[in-house]
Amino acid sequence: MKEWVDGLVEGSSLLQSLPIEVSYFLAMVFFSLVAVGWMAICALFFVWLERKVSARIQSRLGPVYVGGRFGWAQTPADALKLLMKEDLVPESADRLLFNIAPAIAFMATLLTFVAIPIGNGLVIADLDIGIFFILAVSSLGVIGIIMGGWASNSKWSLYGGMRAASQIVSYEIPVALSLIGVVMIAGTLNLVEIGRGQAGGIWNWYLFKSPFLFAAGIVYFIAALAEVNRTPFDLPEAESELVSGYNTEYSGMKFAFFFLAEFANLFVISAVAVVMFLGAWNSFLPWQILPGPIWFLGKVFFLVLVIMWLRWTLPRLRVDQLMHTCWKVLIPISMVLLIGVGVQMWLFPGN
Amino acid sequence: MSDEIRLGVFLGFGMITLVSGAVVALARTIIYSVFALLFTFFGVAGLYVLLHADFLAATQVMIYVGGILVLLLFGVMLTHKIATVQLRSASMQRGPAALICGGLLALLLYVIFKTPWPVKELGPATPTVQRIGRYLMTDYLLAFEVISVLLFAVLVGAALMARRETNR
Amino acid sequence: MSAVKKYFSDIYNSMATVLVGMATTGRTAFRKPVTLEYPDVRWELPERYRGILHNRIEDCIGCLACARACPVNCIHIDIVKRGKEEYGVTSDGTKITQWIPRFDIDMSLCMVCGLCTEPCPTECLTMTKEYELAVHDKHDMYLEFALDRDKVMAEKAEAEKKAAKEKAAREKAEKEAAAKKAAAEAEAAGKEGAEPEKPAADAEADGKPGSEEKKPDAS
Amino acid sequence: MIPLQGYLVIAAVLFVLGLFCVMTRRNAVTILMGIELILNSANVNFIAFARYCAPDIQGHVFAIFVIIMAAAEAAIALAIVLNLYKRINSIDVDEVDMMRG
Repeated sequence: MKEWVDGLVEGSSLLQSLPIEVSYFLAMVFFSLVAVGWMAICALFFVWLERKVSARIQSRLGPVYVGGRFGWAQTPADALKLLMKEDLVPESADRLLFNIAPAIAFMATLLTFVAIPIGNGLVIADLDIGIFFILAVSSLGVIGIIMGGWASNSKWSLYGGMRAASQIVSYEIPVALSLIGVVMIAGTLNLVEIGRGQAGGIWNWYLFKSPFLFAAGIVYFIAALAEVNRTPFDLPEAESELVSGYNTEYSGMKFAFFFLAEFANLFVISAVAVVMFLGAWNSFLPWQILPGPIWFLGKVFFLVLVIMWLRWTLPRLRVDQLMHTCWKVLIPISMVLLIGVGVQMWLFPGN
Repeated sequence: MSDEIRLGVFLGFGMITLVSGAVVALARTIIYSVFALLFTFFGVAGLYVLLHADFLAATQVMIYVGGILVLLLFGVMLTHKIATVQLRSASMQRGPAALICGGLLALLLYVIFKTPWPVKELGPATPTVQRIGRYLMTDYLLAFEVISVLLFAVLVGAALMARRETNR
Repeated sequence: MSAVKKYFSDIYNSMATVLVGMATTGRTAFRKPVTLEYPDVRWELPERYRGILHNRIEDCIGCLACARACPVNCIHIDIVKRGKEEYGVTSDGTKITQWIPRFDIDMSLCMVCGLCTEPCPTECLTMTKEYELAVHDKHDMYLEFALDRDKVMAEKAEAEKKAAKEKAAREKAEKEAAAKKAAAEAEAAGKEGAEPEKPAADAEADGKPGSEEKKPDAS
Repeated sequence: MIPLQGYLVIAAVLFVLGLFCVMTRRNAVTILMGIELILNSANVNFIAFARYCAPDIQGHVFAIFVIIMAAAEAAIALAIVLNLYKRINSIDVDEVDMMRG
């Protein structure tokens, strides 16, 4: 961002007349708005896509009316409806925390958008600790969920919040462990550097660089699904058991925040998977045919589609099965894979 | 960033840290303490960023917020009657405690402002991750290994202690 | 050993079965949707679909066969005998000998069994294909067919009159056309023979100007 | 230019708040939170000194160790607290007097 602003300032006489701080401030505001807008667009598009995919899988039509063809305006209309709804706060709820919770959940997702590169160098904040930053701030969302669950003063919400806490904290471990393998091979935490390291054909993608990383990619995918509460791991908001869990008592705008964050999280986990395993913005051929962002968004789109496909295929796990999957299957496997990557690097140095 | 902005950001993070820290120490409702701790951790992470310790800031957020805070929340929720919103946390001996703490604070401030700190010339921000990794694998390898053994022991011990004793 | 084996086979099975499930749902995703855009696109209803009841009251002779057949007694009919005096004739020619001041069907009671339509001698009580039975007011479920009987009868009489008129007009027009054609043929064939007929046809057309205008109404 | 003292003052106040929390509260979980505050203040000092005084960033390494210690401590302490709650149905530290003999 700094380079971008510096370049812009040098090119524009209007900006040169302003103090450099003002330019930076304007750039910050601009990029925050870009991140928010990007997140909102992603979420709205994914909500629509989810409805269409679920409809197709169930041999239905899905939304068709609003906005002409394919009902593309269905989710903007829904969002508008949510924004205009009455903002209810349960009488016995803890008003302060109840109001803060959606903001925290939203912020956690929004912060991750700042660090995701959609092209070579196309990133709002080119952080040296990129992937670590994403892992760190995405663990914030759980606080918002627990807060909302507790502050609602409803048993369903509380159960949802507690389930979310145990689930997300547990599944963070396999997520991190499976990503560390890539970090080891790439030798950097910077997402842009990691993306650059995968240029030059599909065989350079980290997913296909080593059998251990292939398995780690699958482990990551499963664990990431659980971390953002997607089916088959959507226990914190299980409609049939918990009346949609932690957001039972939420309505209107605050619910929209939770909802937005949830669907934007789909983009985040898919984007991380793409950057870490699927060659980021690089094409699968040795030369780049289309611009990077198109490749990147195409891959993310495909992964989101797979996630939705999974959601409408699999039933929900039981709580004990969930914990069993994490602690007894995914964590040991990801640890073994990590060791395997290390051994591979030791046996074949420089590869 | 210029020094004024930096100072403003520093003051902002400092205020967040201290105000929420005060809420942690003084709030009557225990759950407010826990959630105020979230903002304290955040403020401290912000201070780390200002000190060019980005890796530490991310570690702070990841482990404190994502791990310890959730653990504390579990602790609160599993050890109280959580069906009601009001979770009181009694505090006692406030007077003497305030006296001691005030005295200690005065002493610390005296030390802070009287000591001639050997402040070096501040360099530009440099990536820290690689150097931290090098230190961990060279100079502090023993400490690193010991702490990993400690973590393992904690993992086993905590699981053993917290489990339901069904086999007795 | 078997526990270890089970552990790995469980992992294998979970992955494999997930793939099988995804293949199934993936196949379904490309099937033609079975749902319709309901208010715009409607179902092709079967021939004998039993929807809401309808009575063509002008054909009803008040025989009470439907009311007797109804298992839930939702058809209420009052009849007044008028002796031998004819009240009219149904469309299939049966004489109506009774005045029907009330022919009510309580659709909120009706179980749509269709038993009442079976014995109807004039086939005036039928089940329509109307399946949207919901109404805003429950009194709208109480269908009163006899209320507009007089109106219907009047309309029918009017329609008959009109039809007769039109028929007459049409016949006249046909005759005229035939005459014209004949005249034209006659003219084409030769000058003689057609002369006396032509003025008569002209006079007829002038004398009844309304008959030409009525024709489009009938179609 | 932020002076080193700025960070040190924040750390000192944070430390005192944590100490106050530990001294006055009787709830085990809240005491734990006070300890976390103290550890955080120590960490701020580590990092500040690493930035302002030390030749390199050993302070960061120590801060990482402190964070790990804090995590371990929280896990063990909460296990103890849960056990306590199961046995005496309270987590008031004044009521834990079973070992008096």
